[in-house]
Amino acid sequence: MTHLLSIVVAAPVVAAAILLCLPGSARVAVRVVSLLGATLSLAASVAVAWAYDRAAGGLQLVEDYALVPPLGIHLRLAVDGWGVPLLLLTGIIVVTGVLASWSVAKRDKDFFVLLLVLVAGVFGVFVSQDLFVFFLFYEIAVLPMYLLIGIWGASHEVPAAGPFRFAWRRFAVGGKEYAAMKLTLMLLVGSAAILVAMFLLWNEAGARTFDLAVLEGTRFSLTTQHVAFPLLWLGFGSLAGVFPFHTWSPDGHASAPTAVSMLHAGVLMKLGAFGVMRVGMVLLPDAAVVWAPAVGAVAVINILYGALCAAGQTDLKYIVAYSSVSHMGVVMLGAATMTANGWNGAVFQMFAHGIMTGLFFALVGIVYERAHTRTIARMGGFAHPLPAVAAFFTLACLSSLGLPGTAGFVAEFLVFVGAGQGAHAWWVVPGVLGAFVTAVYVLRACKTIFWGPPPTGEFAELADVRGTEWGAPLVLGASLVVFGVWPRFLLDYIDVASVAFLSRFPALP
Amino acid sequence: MTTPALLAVIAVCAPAAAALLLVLAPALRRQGAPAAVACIAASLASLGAALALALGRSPGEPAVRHVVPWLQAGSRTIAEVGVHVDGISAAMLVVVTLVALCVQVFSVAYMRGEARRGFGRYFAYHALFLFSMNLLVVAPNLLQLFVGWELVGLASYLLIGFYFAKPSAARAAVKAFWMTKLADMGILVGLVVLFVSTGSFEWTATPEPAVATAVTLLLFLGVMGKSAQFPLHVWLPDAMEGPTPVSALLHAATMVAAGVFLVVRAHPLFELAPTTGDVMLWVGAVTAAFAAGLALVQTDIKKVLAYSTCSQLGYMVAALGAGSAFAGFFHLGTHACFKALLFLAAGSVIHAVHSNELAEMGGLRRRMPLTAVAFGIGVLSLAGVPGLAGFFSKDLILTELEGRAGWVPWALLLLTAFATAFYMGRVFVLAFLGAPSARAGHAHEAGLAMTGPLIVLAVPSAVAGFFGGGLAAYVGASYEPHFGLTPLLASTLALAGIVAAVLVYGRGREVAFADALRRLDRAGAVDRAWKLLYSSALLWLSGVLGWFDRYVIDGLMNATGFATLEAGSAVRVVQTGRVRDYALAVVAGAILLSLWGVLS
Amino acid sequence: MTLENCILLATLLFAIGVYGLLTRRQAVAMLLCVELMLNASNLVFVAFARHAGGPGQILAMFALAITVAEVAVGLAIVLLLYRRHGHTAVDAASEARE
Amino acid sequence: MTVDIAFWVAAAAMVISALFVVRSANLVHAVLWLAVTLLGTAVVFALLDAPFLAGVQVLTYVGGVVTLMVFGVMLTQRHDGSVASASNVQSLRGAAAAALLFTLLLVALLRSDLPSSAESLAPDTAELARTLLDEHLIAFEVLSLLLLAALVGAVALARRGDDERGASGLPRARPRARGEAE
Repeated sequence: MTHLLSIVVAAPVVAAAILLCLPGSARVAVRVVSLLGATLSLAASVAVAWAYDRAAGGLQLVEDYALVPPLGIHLRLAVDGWGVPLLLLTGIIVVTGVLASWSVAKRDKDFFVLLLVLVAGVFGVFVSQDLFVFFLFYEIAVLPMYLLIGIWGASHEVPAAGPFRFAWRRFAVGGKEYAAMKLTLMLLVGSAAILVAMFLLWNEAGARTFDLAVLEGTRFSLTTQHVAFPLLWLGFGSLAGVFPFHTWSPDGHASAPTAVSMLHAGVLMKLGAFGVMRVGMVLLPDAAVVWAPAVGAVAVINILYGALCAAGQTDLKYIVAYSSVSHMGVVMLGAATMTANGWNGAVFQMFAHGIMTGLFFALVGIVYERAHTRTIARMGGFAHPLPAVAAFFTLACLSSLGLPGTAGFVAEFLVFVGAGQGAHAWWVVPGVLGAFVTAVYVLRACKTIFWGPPPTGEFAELADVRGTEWGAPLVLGASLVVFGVWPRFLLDYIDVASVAFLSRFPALP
Repeated sequence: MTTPALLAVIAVCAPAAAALLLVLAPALRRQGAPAAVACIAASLASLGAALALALGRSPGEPAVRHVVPWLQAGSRTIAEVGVHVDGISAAMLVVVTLVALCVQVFSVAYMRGEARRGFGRYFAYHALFLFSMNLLVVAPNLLQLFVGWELVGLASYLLIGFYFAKPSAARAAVKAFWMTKLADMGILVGLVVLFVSTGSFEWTATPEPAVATAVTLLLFLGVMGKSAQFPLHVWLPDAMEGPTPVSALLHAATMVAAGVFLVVRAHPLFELAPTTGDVMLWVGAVTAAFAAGLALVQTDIKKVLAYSTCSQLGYMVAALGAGSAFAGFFHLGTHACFKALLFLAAGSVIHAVHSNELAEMGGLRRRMPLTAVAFGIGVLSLAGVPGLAGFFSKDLILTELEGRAGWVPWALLLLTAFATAFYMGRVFVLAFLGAPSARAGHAHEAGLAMTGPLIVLAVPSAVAGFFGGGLAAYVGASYEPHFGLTPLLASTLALAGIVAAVLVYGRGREVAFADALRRLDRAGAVDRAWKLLYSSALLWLSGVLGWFDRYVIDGLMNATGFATLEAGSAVRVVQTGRVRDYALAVVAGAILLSLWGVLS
Repeated sequence: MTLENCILLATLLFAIGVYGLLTRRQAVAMLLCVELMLNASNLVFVAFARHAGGPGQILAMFALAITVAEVAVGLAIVLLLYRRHGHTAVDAASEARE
Repeated sequence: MTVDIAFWVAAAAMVISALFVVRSANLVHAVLWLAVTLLGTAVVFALLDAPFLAGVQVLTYVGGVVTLMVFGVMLTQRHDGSVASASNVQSLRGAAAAALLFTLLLVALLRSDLPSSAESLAPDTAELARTLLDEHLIAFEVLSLLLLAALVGAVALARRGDDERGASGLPRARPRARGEAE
């Protein structure tokens, strides 16, 4: 029995605990400890990937600690084929996120403590095999976000308009507190739905256990499945940005500080999709098959709607945030196909989009720190002073629009193939159309920001990437290319789980 | 791995290594010169490998294949990557690497004025392009071709936008990417359809006829984008914002011909779909005629060549539509040589006079005799003057079209042949004959780095046509030049076109219908239509949806929050804050509960 | 000493407690009345445990412990109230509103 | 028979003392009357075969709670010794509510078919201890947490006013709530 998974989850917690003991004035020590904790998690994740036997599949590296025996709650850690790439993703994003937050000035110790706690929650979700603990970690991952955005975020004006402008009387729409509150509330409403569904399953399984393996062994009644699945879909889906519960994402991501945006769009949204697939679809196969058309149709809306909304934005962070909504639609589309290729593509897209959007937000952070604006119309010619930023931004754009050779292509292509093989082949067309609209808005943004005559005036003396800022672009950019050129490394992990889970769907190929 | 496979791998990987080196070693790249050395060395290696590969093959030899699984999940292989060497890919590889090497050597001189950083960046892009193009050429299946296809698109985007400080260049780069990406959606969907119906992306896949029609139509959509077919051609003239050598390599000789190459490659599939063939025939013919018409009135030398490229690609597509893959492929090869030659010669001129405008040139034949001769060979070859390369391939196409679709495409292309000769004659007259303009007076021939490639390319542009039979045997087709009515008509028209151009423009006149064409060009109806679609449909929709999301969807969420807060305020009245009231409420609750218990 | 008698006694005590709770003004007095009511409920628990079995005594024990906690916090609040207002008449205090 | 007599005596004492608790004007007296009621309860517990609970009742209630109450009363009485008089303004409403509740419960009691067992079903102390620490362990632990929280809370609340008091130890004329300042 190894303790690798414990290390993955505990390293950020321990680092956070050490941080609490450090004086707030020890600025370098705070950062170094955070970085060490994050790096240890990443290293352990890599070790997990190394130790996981891809041929055997199933749950591996199991650790089991009884938490509350009377209720059958165990801290049961194990990793399956889907978990490995997501652990790697989280590790990569965390390390680069810490590096990208090097310049946080305000209450930096608290910032890093919350960041690490959040990360521990994310890791926990991916490795817990007990639904209750899964949910517990899920909440741990969601809640620090409120403080992180509320304290360290940025506000902006949203003029009152539209049929619901009376609501502006009550709260300052666009403010960071507003964004934090909206994000937290919407996700908590989702959590409530999840909780209901969870206890429904617990009750019907009757084994007084939340163990996912046991629940998987239970064939729930159709009624239960049909009640629980939509609850789980919308509950987890609200975190995955499923239309129309995506509106926390643009405001939240736009308000959040760089590392938080990276983590949230890069990793937390994946928790939602992972939950829909791992808990919703795998535990409730009969309902999943019936609901798949709805899931897929909404995913298609997500893809096109998100992409079109992104094309209409003027704020750089909003563009990236809406692109996340669009790309998470690809994940959900892959999930809805109920095919091995589609599911592989969905999980691969979680990874690819996580890295890609992490890179985007890191670069936006770098640009914002220098130019103090995120309005793309005010920028122009930034490739002259910021060639490295321009290069990496272009790379992220290319992955975003699914250029072969980047991870984004592999993911989208697998999803499209899966959709073609699935019951609703027409999903391919809007999916591909979404990729085109993505090309339109990312390249336009890229052109507006970076191309054109050299900037003058306030932007003339911008400094290129330096010091620890190199961390995020280098690591994330390299990951995009490496996994795009060599997708097999991840696909082998993902596939073994997809195939095993799909075997629970007897009526399907 | 067999020797041919190894050679092909070298041809692909040498530029890849150069590109990787230049990306990973920014210090090297920023110095400029080492980047050019690395890039050209890689191209030399590629050319060497390609030549060894092509010469080492005897005609009719079976294809050599070496693949490794790429997109593999568990035990299921979705797609492989590797090399597929047969006559077509070997010949194409030679053409691509030869032109690329010439263009790169030419670029060393042409781009000398560039800052070091830019110089290095330029050659890094070139290495990336050559890698992508070779990857595309040796693709063992449709998916790898698509990968290369998209990557050459990327290289094209980067190279068109090379002068990114110029807003027009930036716009042109993005436009090129968008237009080709729009078309590539067809390929992507086609790939999915093909895979779903046959389970592979192989060249030999044989789906049912209906599926084959769908797949080929979708693939052809992509071809229309990449090979600039009407109405998706609008990006190509704009792409001339890139450096001239780039236009020669990507937007004349190789990249834009990738669409034609795709159809040649996937010929077995296209043979299953006669409907697609008809569509291609018409699209090709219309493109050829339309672009030739617009080429007549361009004042920018590169724009003339760009529309000419469009037009010639139309020839190739029409040939493919007529079912003659070899005719298309043959014209692809000859066109690559003479169009690259024309562009490089034009580049040489532009380098000398610092302008693209034909009006700024004139009388250059004295100051730049070598360039004039090279350009002249290109003009004659393109016009299809008997004996030169263009003559053979163009006549083959026209012969293939005889009797097709009521002779209309044939007639259109014949007319285009005349127009081609006429507009190329016009360019030659305006640039090289007559009296020199103010700028042209100081022009002079550049060094060997620029003239060398011109000489190298002029040779095949002149004589390649005589190897048509050999090429046909090499790729496993049959070709026998015959001299019937069509070649006679075509060569007569070609000569007539040139003579007419000399007669008209040599005397400083203008043809009567030029005004009409110029108006058509200015109106840019197709371009306008796309712009309208972009700004009025896409941007409008995105603006509306953005508003809708912010104020309706999100507004609903805000309204929910608002309602909750208001309800809270309303209910708050009962909270008096006095303990006794709360106690009374508790007791009242207890009474109600027990009442319920008693009554039930 | 039947179950009925015990419950009757408990009910009576509870009603007296309710009466006191609603009539007394000082916070401490109200606490005393709450004690009375809790005590009455404990009586019911124990009586049921005697006559019908079940975990009545355990519940009574828990109730006892909770009562102690309640008294501690309650008295602390009373003390605070006194320091703020100089008296412990609850009607005058309405801070719970905000 | 003896048991019955003991019960009725205890019951009568409890009711009477309870009435004094709610009616007595002097708070100290009221607390002492409460002690009598609680002691009566202890007796009834003992009669109901719950000797352990009877002991606990005496120890915690009579010994602990009542003492605490006395302290509380003494700490909050005015220094001049006068007693804040209990107002009977709302006694009618209180009496009505109490009577209504009592009647309802009485009706419920009369209509119920209550079990009655001749021999005791109450657990002995050993059994009680085992159930408490086995079956109800979580509740027990949670309860201990609650007690801790109450302890901390009580200390925090009681100390809160310290810094607001004037030098004399008497409350200021118009004390300001700390919460308002923040």
